[in-house]
Amino acid sequence: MPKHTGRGIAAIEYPTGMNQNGDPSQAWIKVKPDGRVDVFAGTSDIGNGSKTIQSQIVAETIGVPYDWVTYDNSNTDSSPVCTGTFASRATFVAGKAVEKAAERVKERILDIAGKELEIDPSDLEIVDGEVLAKGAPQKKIAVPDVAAAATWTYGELITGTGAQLKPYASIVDPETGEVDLPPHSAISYAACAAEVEVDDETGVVQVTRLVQVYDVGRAINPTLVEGQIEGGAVQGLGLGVLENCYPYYPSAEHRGGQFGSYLAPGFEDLPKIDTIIIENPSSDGPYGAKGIGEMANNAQPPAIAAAVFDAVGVWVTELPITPERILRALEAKAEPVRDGKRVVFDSELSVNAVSQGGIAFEVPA
Amino acid sequence: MKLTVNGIAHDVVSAPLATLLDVLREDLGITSPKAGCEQGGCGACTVLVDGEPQRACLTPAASLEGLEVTTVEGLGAPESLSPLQQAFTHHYAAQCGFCTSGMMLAAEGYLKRGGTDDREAIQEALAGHVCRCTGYVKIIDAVAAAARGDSFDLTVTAPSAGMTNLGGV
Amino acid sequence: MKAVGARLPRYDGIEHVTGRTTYVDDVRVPGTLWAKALRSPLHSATMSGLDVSPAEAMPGVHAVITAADVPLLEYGHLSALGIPADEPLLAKDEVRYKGQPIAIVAAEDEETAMAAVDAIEVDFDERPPLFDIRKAFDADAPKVHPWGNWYPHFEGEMDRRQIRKGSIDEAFDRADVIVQGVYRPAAIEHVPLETQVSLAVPEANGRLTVYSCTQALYFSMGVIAAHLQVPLNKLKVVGGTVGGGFGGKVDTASETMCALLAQKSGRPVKWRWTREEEFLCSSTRAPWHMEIADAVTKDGWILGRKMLTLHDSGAYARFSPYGLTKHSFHHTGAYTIPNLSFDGFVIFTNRVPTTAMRGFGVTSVSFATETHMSRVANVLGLDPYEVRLKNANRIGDTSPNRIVYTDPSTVSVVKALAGGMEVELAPEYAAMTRDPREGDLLPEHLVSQMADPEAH
Amino acid sequence: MTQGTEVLFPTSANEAIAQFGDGSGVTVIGGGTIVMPEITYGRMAPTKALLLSRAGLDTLEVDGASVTVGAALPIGRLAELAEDVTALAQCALNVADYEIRRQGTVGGNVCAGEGHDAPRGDLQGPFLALAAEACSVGADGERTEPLDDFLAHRAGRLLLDLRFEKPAASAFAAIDYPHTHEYTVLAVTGVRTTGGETRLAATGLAGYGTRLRSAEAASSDPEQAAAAALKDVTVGDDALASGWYRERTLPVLVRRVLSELEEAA
Repeated sequence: MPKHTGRGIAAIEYPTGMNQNGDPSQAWIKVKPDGRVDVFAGTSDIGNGSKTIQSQIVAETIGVPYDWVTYDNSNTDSSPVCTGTFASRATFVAGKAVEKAAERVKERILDIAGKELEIDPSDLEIVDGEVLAKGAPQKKIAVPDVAAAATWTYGELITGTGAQLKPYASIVDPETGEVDLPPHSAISYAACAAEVEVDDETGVVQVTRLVQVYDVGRAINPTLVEGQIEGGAVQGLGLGVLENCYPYYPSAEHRGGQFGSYLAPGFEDLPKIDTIIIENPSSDGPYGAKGIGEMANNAQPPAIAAAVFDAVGVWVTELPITPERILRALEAKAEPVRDGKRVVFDSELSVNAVSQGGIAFEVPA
Repeated sequence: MKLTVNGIAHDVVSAPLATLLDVLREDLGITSPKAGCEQGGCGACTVLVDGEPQRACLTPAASLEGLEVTTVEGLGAPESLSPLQQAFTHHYAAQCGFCTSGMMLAAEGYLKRGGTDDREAIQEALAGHVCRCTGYVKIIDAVAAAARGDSFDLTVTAPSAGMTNLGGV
Repeated sequence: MKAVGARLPRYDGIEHVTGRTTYVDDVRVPGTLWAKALRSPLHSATMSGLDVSPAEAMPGVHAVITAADVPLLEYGHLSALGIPADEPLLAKDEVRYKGQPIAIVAAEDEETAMAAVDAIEVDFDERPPLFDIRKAFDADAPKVHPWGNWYPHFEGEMDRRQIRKGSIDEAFDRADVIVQGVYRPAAIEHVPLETQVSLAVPEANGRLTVYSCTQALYFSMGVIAAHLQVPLNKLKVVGGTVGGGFGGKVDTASETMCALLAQKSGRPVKWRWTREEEFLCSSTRAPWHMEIADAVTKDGWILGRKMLTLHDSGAYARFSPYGLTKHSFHHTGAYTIPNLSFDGFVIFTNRVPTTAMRGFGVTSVSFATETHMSRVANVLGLDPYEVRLKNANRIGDTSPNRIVYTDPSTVSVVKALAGGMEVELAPEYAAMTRDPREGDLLPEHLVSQMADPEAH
Repeated sequence: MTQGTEVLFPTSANEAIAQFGDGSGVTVIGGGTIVMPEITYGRMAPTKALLLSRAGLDTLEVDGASVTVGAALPIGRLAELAEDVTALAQCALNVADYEIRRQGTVGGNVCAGEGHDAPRGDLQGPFLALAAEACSVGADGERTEPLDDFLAHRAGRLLLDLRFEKPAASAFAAIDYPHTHEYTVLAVTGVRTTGGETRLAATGLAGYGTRLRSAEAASSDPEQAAAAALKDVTVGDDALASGWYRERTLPVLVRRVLSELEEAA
C-alpha cells in the first residue's frame, strides 16, 4: 500500500472568559439547619461539568465534604445572573463567583462558631465539616451544630452572595485596536503534535496519534479536565479531516442533513491520545484555574495540516483535509511562487485571484 | 398489543406504525431513550430487544410482540447500579449524558455476547453511537473495565491512560 | 479532605447512568401542543401573499405565528453591547437563507402540525444569492442586505476590525523572506446530541415558564423578554441541564417562538427540532478566509505580519462582530510579533447565520497562524519547535493591542510537547524559560516592543 | 398519515406473497432502517405496510456450490459466508454498524433507492459481481432473473431471495473514509469464478451498482482494467465525495481488487 506517515506540531493560546470581559456571574449560597449547603447559580451544565466543579469549589472554600453541597442551576427564579456557559467562563468566571459567595458563608459560620466557642473567629478554621481552633483542634464545633445554633439560637440565616465582573475593555483607538484594559483575564496555552498516515492513491488520511499539552492553570478536577481535552481533541480531528457543512463551499449544494452525510467523528476515527497537563496558576481564576474547554479543539487542525505535509509533501490549507483535497494537491504538485524574497503559497485561493476589483490583499514590496 | 419493557407487560394502543421510541417516550413515559436523530444515525435511542441492542427509532413497535425490551432503567437503579453503570460512573464516560443510555445498552449487548476489553473490538461494537462530548476515550475505558470485571470505587473517578501531569513548569 | 484537585465523581453522574436526568424533551406537561416551522425553501427571495389561514382552519391547529405576531421583531444577539439588530425573529417580506423560519404552527400532534405547515400559502420571487465572501465587495455582487454585504458598525462606525502596531513597511523592507499563504477552515455543525428544543407553559398567574436547552439562562431570558416586550418577572426560564451545546445553544433559536405560541394558544407548546433541521437550519461555526504575509529573517524571527480576514457570517450578524474582534486580538497566536497590520470584515452571505462555537473566533486564526508557522519553518529550513520557542510570548512582551503578557506559557507547552514526542531540543532552547527576554532573545527589533516593567 | 396505515404481518413466505399481491399501494418494510425515518419525517405515509420480520424470508442456505440468501436476512449474517464468499462478507461488515447490520435486511439494502445525498445499496456490488439471480413476485407472478434486470424493473415487485454460485475467489475494496461511517463513498467487488472468469462491480456511483464490463474484459492486465473501468460508469457529486474524486479512485480500487484476486487464486 502506498501509505506515508508524517508528523506535525502546533502551539496555541486562548483567552479564558469572555473577550473584553463585561460578563457577570453571580451566586448565592444558604446553609440548612444541619449544615448542608445549597448553592444557587445560573450556570448551565452542558456536559462541561459546571455542577461538579462549582460544587467542589464551594466544598473546598467552606471546608465541608463535597456531598454536603446541593447545586441548583435550574431556573431564573432562584438563581442569580450568569452570562452563561461559553467562552471557557463556567469555571473561570462563574466558579470565581461561587468561590466568593462561599467565602462569605465561611465567614458567617466562623462568626457564629466564635460565639459558641468563645474564640475570636480569626483564630478558627473549618476542616472537613468541623470548626477548629487553630493550633488547638480539641476546641471544636461541628458545622451542623453551628448551623443549628444560627437557626435556633441566634435567629440567623447563614448565607452569602458572590459576584464576578471584570469591567468591559473598550477599544479606545479603532484605528490601531488599542484597548483601555486587558481584554482577557487569563490566557491559556496548549501545544499539539499529530501523527498521520496518508494513502497517496486514494488520499485517505488517518490521524493515528495526538500528543497534547495544556496549561490548565489548576485542575479543579483532573478527570473533568481530561474529559474536556479528549473531547476537544476529537472535535479538532473532525475540523481537521472530516467535518464540513458545505462540502462544495462556497456553494451550498449537497449539505448533509443526516449523520450519514455530515461526518461527525465516530469511535473508529479515534487516534491514540496522549495528554500532558501543566499547572501554571492564573491570578484571577478560582484556585488558579484557567478555562481550557474552548481551546481544546484549536491545536489539532494545524498540527494535522503540517503532518500531512510531512507525509506527502503538499500543504492543504482548506479544511477539512479530505481525501479529495489531498489528491487534488498531489495532482497539482503546487509549488509556491517565488518572486525575489517573496514565497507565495495558495495564490489561486486569494482574493486577488477571485475578486473582480472589490478587495485586494496587498503586501508591502 | 402487548409490549414487555423491563419485565413489565404494557398494553399499548398507538398508531399502527409507531416507532418503539415514540411508544416508550410518549405512551409509556420511559424517557431514557432519546430522540437524537430519529434516523438511526446516532444511537441515542438504542434499547435491548431480547438482549441485543437495537435502534428504537427504526423499529415499528408492532414488530415486538412477545419480545423483551430493556431500557437503561432496567439495568439498575441508583441504589443498585449494574457493573456497567458503575464503570461509566467511575470512568467518567458521561458528560452531557444525552448519548449515555443508548451507549450503555450497546455496551451491555456487547458484554452479553462475550465482548472483551479489547479496545478495537469495543470501538467496532459501539461504532454506530455518536458522542460529541467525551472524545470516546473514557467510554472505551469504562466498557473495557466492565469487561474485565473490575470493581469500582464510586467516590472517585479514574484517570485516563496516557495522561501525565507535570505540575507547574 | 481536599475537594479542589480531587477526582470527584460528576455531581449528576448517577442520574446520567440511570437514565434519570431530565432534559427539556423529557418534561411532561399535560395538553402540550407540538410546534413545526414553515421555513424558506430558497436562499434569497422576496416574499408575498403569506396566508396562514388555511393552516389555522385545520382541526387540531391551535395557533400560527408569523412576523406580524412578534411585538419586537428584531432583537440582536449583541444588542446589550449596543450592536444594532439586523435579524427578524420570523422572516418578513424577504428571506435571506434557506431554512429561515417564516411561520410556526402549534397543533395537537406532530402530524397535524406538519400538515398545517404544508397548508400555508406564500409566494417567493427568487433573487440571486451571494455565497463567495471574496466576491462580496464586487460591483456586481448580489446585495444580502439593503445597506450592503458587510458589517458597518465597528467602533467609530468603521466597516472593519483593524489592528495596527509598529511599522509594517519597515518590517517587510528588512525581511530576508516574505512568506504568504491563504487559510480557509470550513463551516461546522455543533452536533449536540440533543437538538434545539423548548417548551413554553402559560401559567395561571400570567407568567410564562419556558423550559430551555440554552447554554445561557439569563441571556436567553433577555432575548425572550425583549421580543415579547415583557418585564423579566413575567418569565421563568427553566434549564441548566443541556444535552450538549458547543456554542450553538446560546442562540435562543426556539424559545421565543414557543413562548409566543403558548401566549397565543393558551396551551403549553413544545418545539423539538428534527436532526435534519439541526443540520440544515441551525447556526453553524463560520467558514473563514484568511490571508497572511509574514516578514521573516533567515534565522527565524518574525518581524511583521500583514493579515486579511473575511468572516462568512451567513445572513445575519448574531455574534460575528464579537468573534471577529476576538480573532483580531489573537492573530499573532502564542508569539510576539512587533509589527502588525490586520484588517478583518464580517461578510454577509445567503447561508444559515453562523454563530459561536468552541474556540469562537480563535479556532480559525489558530489554524491559519500555526499552519503558516509550520510553513515558515519549512521554507527557512528551521526546526519547527525552535522557531516557535524563539518567537514565543515572554513575560513583558506586548500583545497586538498592547497589553503586557504577565504569565505566558508558550515556552512551557512547546518544551513539554518536545518531551512528549521525544524530540531533543538544542541546549539553548532546552534551557529557555518564560522570563523576560534578554541577550540573543532580545534582538534590536523587539526592544521597542517590551513593556515598561513599571507600567502594569 | 400513519394513523390510517393498514399493517400486514405475514408469518410465512406464502402469506407474504399473497398479501403483497400485485404490490399496488404496498410499502414493504424489512428491517425498517430505510422506511421508518421517512415515515417519521413525514415524507412517506404508507396506506398498507407489509412487515417482513416474521415472514420466514431470513434464510441463508448453502447447498453445495449454490447459495440462496433470503431477502429478509439481516445484513450482518452474511458474515457467515466469510470463507466461501469473502467479498460479500467484507462488504456486509462494511455496512453501517453492528446494530444496523442486525436490523437492516439484505433485500432492503439491495432494493434501496437513492440515499439522502450519500450512496446506498452497498450489497448490490458483490451480488452483481456474483451474477446473482433475483427471485421476486409481483403482478405477473414469480420471476427469477439476473439482479441487473431486477433492479431496473423492481417497482411493484417483492424480492424473495438472491441466488448465486460460490466463486473460486473474491475480493472487496472500499474507500475507508470516514473510518466510522454509515455509507461507503465507493467500493469495488471482484469475483473469480470456478471457470476462471473475472467479474467486477462497483457501488457508490450514480444510480444503482454497476458491473464494470470493460474492466472485466481487460482484467488480465490490472492497469488496463483500472483505466477501462471508467468507461463503465457514470459518477456524481454527493455530500461524501465528488464525481471527480470517484473517477480518480475507481481505477485504484479496481487495481487493488484485481491484485487481491491474483493473490487469492
